[in-house]
Amino acid sequence: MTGQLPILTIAPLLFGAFAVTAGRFLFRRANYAVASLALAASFAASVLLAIQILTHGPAIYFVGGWPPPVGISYVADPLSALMLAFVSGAALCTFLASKSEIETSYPLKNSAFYALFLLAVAGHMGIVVTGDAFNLYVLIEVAALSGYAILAQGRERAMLSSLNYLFVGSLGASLYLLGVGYLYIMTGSLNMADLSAIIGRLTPDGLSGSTALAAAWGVILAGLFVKMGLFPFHSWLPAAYSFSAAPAAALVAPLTTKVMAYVLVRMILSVFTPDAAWGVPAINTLILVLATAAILYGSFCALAQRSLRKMLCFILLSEVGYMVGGAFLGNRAGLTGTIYHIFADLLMTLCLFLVAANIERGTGGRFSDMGGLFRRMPVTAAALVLGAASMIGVPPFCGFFSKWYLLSGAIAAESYAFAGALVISSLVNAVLFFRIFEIGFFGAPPDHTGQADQAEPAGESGHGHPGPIPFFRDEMPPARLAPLCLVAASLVVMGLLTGQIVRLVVDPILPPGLG
Amino acid sequence: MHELLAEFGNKFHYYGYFAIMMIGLYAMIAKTNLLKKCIGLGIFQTAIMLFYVSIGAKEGAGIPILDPAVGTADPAAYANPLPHVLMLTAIVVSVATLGVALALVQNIHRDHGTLEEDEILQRLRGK
Amino acid sequence: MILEIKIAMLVLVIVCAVASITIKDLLGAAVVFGTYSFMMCLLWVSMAAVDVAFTEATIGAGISTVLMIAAVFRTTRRTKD
Amino acid sequence: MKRLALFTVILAGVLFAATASEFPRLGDPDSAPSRHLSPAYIQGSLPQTHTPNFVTAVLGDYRGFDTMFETAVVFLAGMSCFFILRALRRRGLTEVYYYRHKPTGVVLAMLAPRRISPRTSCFERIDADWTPQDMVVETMCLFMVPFIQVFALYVIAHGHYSPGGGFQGGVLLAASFILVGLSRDLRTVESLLTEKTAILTAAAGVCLYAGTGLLALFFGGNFLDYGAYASFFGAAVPAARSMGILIVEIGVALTVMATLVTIYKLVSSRGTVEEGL
Amino acid sequence: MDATVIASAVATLPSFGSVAPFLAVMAPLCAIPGMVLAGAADSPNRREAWTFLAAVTSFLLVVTMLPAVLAGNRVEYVVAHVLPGAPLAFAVDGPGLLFALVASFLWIVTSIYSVGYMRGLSEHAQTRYFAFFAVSVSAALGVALAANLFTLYLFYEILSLATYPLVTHHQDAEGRSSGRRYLAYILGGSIALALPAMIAVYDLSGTLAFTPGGVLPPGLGSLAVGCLLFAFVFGFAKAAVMPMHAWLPAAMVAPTPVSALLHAVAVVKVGVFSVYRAVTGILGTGYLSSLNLGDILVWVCVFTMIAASVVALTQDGLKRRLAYSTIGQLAYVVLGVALLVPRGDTGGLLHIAMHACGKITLFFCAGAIFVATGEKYVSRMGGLGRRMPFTFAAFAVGALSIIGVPLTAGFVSKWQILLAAAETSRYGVVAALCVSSLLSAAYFLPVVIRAFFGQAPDDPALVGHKTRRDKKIPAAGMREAPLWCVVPPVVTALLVLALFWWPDVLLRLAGAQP
Amino acid sequence: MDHVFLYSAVFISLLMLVSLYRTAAGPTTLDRLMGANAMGTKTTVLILFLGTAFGRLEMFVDIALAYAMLNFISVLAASRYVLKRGLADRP
Amino acid sequence: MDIVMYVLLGLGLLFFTGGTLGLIRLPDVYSRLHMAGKIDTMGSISLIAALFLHEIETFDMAHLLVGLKILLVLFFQFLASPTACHAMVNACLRAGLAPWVKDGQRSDP
Repeated sequence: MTGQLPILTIAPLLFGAFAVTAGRFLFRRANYAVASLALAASFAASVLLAIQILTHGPAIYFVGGWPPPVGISYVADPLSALMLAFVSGAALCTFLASKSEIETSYPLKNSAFYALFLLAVAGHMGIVVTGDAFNLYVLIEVAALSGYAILAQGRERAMLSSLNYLFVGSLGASLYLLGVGYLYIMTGSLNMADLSAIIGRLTPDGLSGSTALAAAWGVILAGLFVKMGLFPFHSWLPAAYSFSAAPAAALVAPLTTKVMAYVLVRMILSVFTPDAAWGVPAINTLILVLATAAILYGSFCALAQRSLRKMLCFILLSEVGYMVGGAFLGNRAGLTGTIYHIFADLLMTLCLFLVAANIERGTGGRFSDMGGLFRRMPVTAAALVLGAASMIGVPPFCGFFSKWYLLSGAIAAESYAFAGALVISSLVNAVLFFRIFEIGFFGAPPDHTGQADQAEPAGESGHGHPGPIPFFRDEMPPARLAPLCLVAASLVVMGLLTGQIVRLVVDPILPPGLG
Repeated sequence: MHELLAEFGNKFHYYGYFAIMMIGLYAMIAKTNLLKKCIGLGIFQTAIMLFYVSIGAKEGAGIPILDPAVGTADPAAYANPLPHVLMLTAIVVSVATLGVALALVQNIHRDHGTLEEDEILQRLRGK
Repeated sequence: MILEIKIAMLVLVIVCAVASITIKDLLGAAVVFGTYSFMMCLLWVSMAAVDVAFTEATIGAGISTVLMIAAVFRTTRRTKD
Repeated sequence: MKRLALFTVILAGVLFAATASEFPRLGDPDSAPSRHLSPAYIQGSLPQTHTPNFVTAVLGDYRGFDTMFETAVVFLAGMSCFFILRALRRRGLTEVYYYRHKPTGVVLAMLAPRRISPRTSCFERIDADWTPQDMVVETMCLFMVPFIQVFALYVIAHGHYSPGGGFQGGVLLAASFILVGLSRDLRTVESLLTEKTAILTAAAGVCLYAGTGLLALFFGGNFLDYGAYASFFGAAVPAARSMGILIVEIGVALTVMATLVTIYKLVSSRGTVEEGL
Repeated sequence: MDATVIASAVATLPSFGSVAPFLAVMAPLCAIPGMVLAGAADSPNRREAWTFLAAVTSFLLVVTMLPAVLAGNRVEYVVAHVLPGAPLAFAVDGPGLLFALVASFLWIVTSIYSVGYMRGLSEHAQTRYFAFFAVSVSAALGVALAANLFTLYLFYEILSLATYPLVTHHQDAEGRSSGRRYLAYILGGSIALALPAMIAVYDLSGTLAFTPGGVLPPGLGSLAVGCLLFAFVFGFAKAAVMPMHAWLPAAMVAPTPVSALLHAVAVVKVGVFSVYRAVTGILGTGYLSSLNLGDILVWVCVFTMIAASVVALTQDGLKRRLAYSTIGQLAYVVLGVALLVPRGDTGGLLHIAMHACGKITLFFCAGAIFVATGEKYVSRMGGLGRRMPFTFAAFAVGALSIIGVPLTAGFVSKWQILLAAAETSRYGVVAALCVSSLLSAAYFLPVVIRAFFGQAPDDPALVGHKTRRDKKIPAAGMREAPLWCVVPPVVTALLVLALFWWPDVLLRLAGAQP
Repeated sequence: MDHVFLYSAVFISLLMLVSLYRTAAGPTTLDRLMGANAMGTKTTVLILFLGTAFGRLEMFVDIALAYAMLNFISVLAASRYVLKRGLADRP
Repeated sequence: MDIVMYVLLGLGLLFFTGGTLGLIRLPDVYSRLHMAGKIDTMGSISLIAALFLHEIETFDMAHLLVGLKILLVLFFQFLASPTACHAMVNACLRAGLAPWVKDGQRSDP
């Protein structure tokens, strides 16, 4: 059965989704268990697949038994296998961490939410592992459509934001589809490996030899940029993620942009070769400028925000700039940085969005509500510190290493503006998070006055500290904290495993001659 | 000039599709009414489908269903079925998207009483 | 000969598209959008894509226009543009 | 804003048009798509899958995985609409139900919790903005409904040999229900295909598709490899594939029908499934 | 992972001796759960027992490495191959061990002192305090034992973050602004300057391991190397070379043991040690001297030295005066390194140790005074020496050491630096060193003299001055601080005296030619 | 022979262009609806005629049949709208 | 047979032309509906009938089946088109659209 692992990563999610839907009428109480079981099964299969791929080398799975150019194939190489494990793990963590949140956010519609959630995860995982350009489009739509729906529930503006997201997302997906059409009209194939071979034959000396192929690349890029919210196409992203209910944002926000960046990398590596993809200097320069602008824009807009989740959304924008910029530095280090950052950023944003969900529940998401956070929610706050340190780029957290590779790529490519933007963004991140820490460390909770008289005598210390708020006063139950702690710890673990990840995952899929 | 015309004659359909695509895009960018945006999205997606299906067209070829009278399958005699399959999928996806969009539009109208995006934003800002 | 029909259909499609986004009445726009999909169906028939045409015929005539009209029914048909 | 949009759009259009120079002309039989992959499908379809309609063969078998996710998208759209729109809790509004006394035409308005049993024959529930159904329209529509449904079944079953298949048949089925809704009212549709049945049917349809795929694993094939069923059906591999395509088409049709009816019900009644268009 | 890889991995498994650096770094961290649990169980004695246990273990582990290093070996241990050419690894050589010895020993003393100070003042959040203290020491040890610049940077950043809750321990408005300034300088410097410089070096040479003579490829222009030097010296803002010094006085709001740790042991020494490592191990003295880049750095240091001393003269707050003194003294270390001769390095490294012992004494005394009397200002310390003789005696010894008077440890290191300056014929520097010593005498000796021979302030407003602890300065009689607060400064003062006589081990570690 | 149908098809498509005027410009919604209906009717015929042009009429009949069955649903829906809400722009 | 077919074809096209002209030229909804409903239906039926005749010219099972389907198309067109027209008129009337009267005079109903 090990040969069937690629499909077994996705099948549980599909069947889980249908079972949960039917379960609405048949076994309502067990629905949550069924959904988490499906996620866990998928995660287990992904991990097994990753282990298998890392030990035995890449595998190609023929769906329907048809060999690749004719049928659709699943390509499980080290990169996609690891990405699968990350995506399913992230989804599992989110799901486990937000049980109570889901039940209160979507009363009476739990099972619909579970089904949408599972299908969204299935879509994202499919995107990661598919080897067919058109299948990718369908999966993008699966992932996106469920995203639109689950992001629509929330505060007053959520609906409008979600509709905007739908418009922009469909536009991006359609642009991608158009780009695939360009490729198809020039090559007659849809399979990525096949496409790569034919493109190599058609334009032996880079994409600039063919207007149509260069245009295909441009259109696909435009579509992906729209989907991942790169700077000029970003306006939907903060709105969509910050107004929705917390579990939806915690699922969609970490996954979508990262998976799209993954698609970008996939496109560079498996459809166009890196040489071809970087072959049009004008496009490279333009994209680097956009990425730099995205980093700066995201960082400085984040400075202006007054609530945690909104701030995270803008940080997300600048992280998108990291990934896109790194992919177009045109050297090995930059691409390594992008790939590594996809994983690292997935963990970081997951951690921070889970923290944001907890904080919103416990104290309220606005900065002004977070006084005394370190006493009221120590575990959550600790996770926040870890996530923040990683975002700032403190070693040994994983955020440091992606920044390391990106910076060294930028320096090697002599793209000093991008390097400068990276450094500035790190500094701004430090400011952003330490602002929160200060509030949490020094500030008093808004309702502190009511607590003051019953607290222990304040004269003990005599210093101006915010006084005795009981420890753990607003902390979440352990069921929500355990996944969060796991994710936060994984930031360090991943940082320490950087060498292995680069050696086992990134190096094998980069072409050997890449400078 | 003549060559240009010939070129145009050979490629006119592409220009037509791009024109339709741009009409849809214009509606999505410039129109403030949400349903109009939905329509624009539909137009945009349809243009891409047209583009695909035209790839499958083949001179002197019939519909991509085996003619029992002929019996053998000569690739030149049948249109390319692959784009048709792809676009079947795309049509379904676009209908699905339309359904979700309409659901969202209805809820927005229920909450705000209007479908004009600028008015809704104004209301939200006013609060 | 089919080429002429194709051209005519393409023109029809473009006109329908322009009309459906310019009409200042959502019900009318929905109806014209339905017409747009009829034309699209014809275009596909002329390109030998029968299955696609079939789908578009059923969808355009049977579902999407009705959905549009239902949505307009439940919201408003007024629009500024 | 509009000027800017127009400018952007024209610019983009010109850019796109400029990229068309390398494209093959319309219907070029020597273009790459016509030469590279499609011959494999055209020549392989009948011997490999016993399906003269290449589109159905590619849709159901060669690229069956796409179609599975396409079905999933339809299902997803239904669930999304349900999730977004369905009003499960009364929003504090006092609902009024209107009942018409059939013999006299007198209309009673009743406040929400109270209602007249639907079994009573002399009262019928009517919409708030009720307009009497036109006899001609109603009769004609109801007359056409069975024809449409029979035709839909034909389309599903005959998809191997002529245009059509699960999706088109499903849409036709859904259209027949919508026709009922338009000529009578939404409650009739609801009684014919309740929400519960519809959602279960939709899920069952996709399950049928995905399950067919998954079951192939136990027969030693890959996912969606209907050829693995050859021993099960006691037929040759191509015939088994043909059967497999039929099964998944049925799944698609079920899902599409149920989902589209659900969406229509939700959209036309703003999520209450009480009073429709 | 095939069998041969595993076999070779097993073969290269480290013996205990080489694990020692890793264990030394981990020991304080391992004690933290114990501390936190004990703190949660409201049992301060158990908590402090954990602290002492960790401190002593750590110190002993460092000491075990001493014979090997003195024998001229390097103790190496690789934790994780994180980046190619820059693993997370420890390598212990003389200078590193010197710093590690100082840090781990002084942690023991500081722990004793902390107990007295924190309990004496009934500070809040003591568990947090001890836990982050342990993290800081661990990070400082990590910096000391790091095998390459990457590892060093890692622990440097951990130290930056771990000291933040210590600096802002009081959680008041003052702490908030100081914490802000502290982080702005330290994090800003390391992220904006040191990190890019490090990556540039990595990009140029492919490795970050500390190599005698540097790792840079030959043929770089003086502008490039100058930029790197500049980035390292100012990027490691903990070294407090002007103008990156402003965080240091601001951080004085911290509790005194923290200041002691910050100024004497961990933070600032980590800064100068990082600069030392960057200059000698990465950029290479040969490179710098061939491009004449040392001169610039020397003059920057001289300026810092003099300017800081002058500013210290004007400060009335004892801790602030000490802080500016620290800035000046740190410049000695950087100066020693910047002279780019072996003797300069020796002097600088020795000065790390000597100044640490001296300055920690002074801070302990300042804290003891504050615990006993609540007094922070020099101008109001008249006559205090008679009430607190032990404390002020220790203070005097520490002050003399900082000034560099013979018979105290400070003389040894200053002498080396002086010799090095003379060796390189920089007589201006020699003069500046002398001036600086005089200036430090000028700002320290009055404190001592006033304390022993001055009059208690007779202004009734001053006598009855209400401190924040609401304690009045007692009128007469010997009133020392609690024993926990007095023993440590006395111990370190004795150490200061002892190190003048027996500096051999330190000298050898610092690389002095016998 | 088939050419006759093709010429008729071209002619019909020209007629459609004309009736598009009513659809696009019709003053009331019902005018548009009427135009749409007229075009739908012509579409059914056109599909059949194009089928003869491809020589595979049997494949196109199904489409035309579906069209004939479904074409009036949208008209019905729109007229239901008008029935319930009136022609004027009344919410 | 051919002649009947051509006649039907011509008739159908004629009806279509007339219907379209009427659609464009006539002054109000009711009169336009008149044209669209009757003439267009007639036109399409004639054309489909012509096609039917053409199809069953070669008389065998397959063609007969197709012819039958064409007849079905005709049948449903014949049902659907007038129904649609009826629905429209109905809607018009109930919506209260007044019929057009020459010279703007309004005759009371």
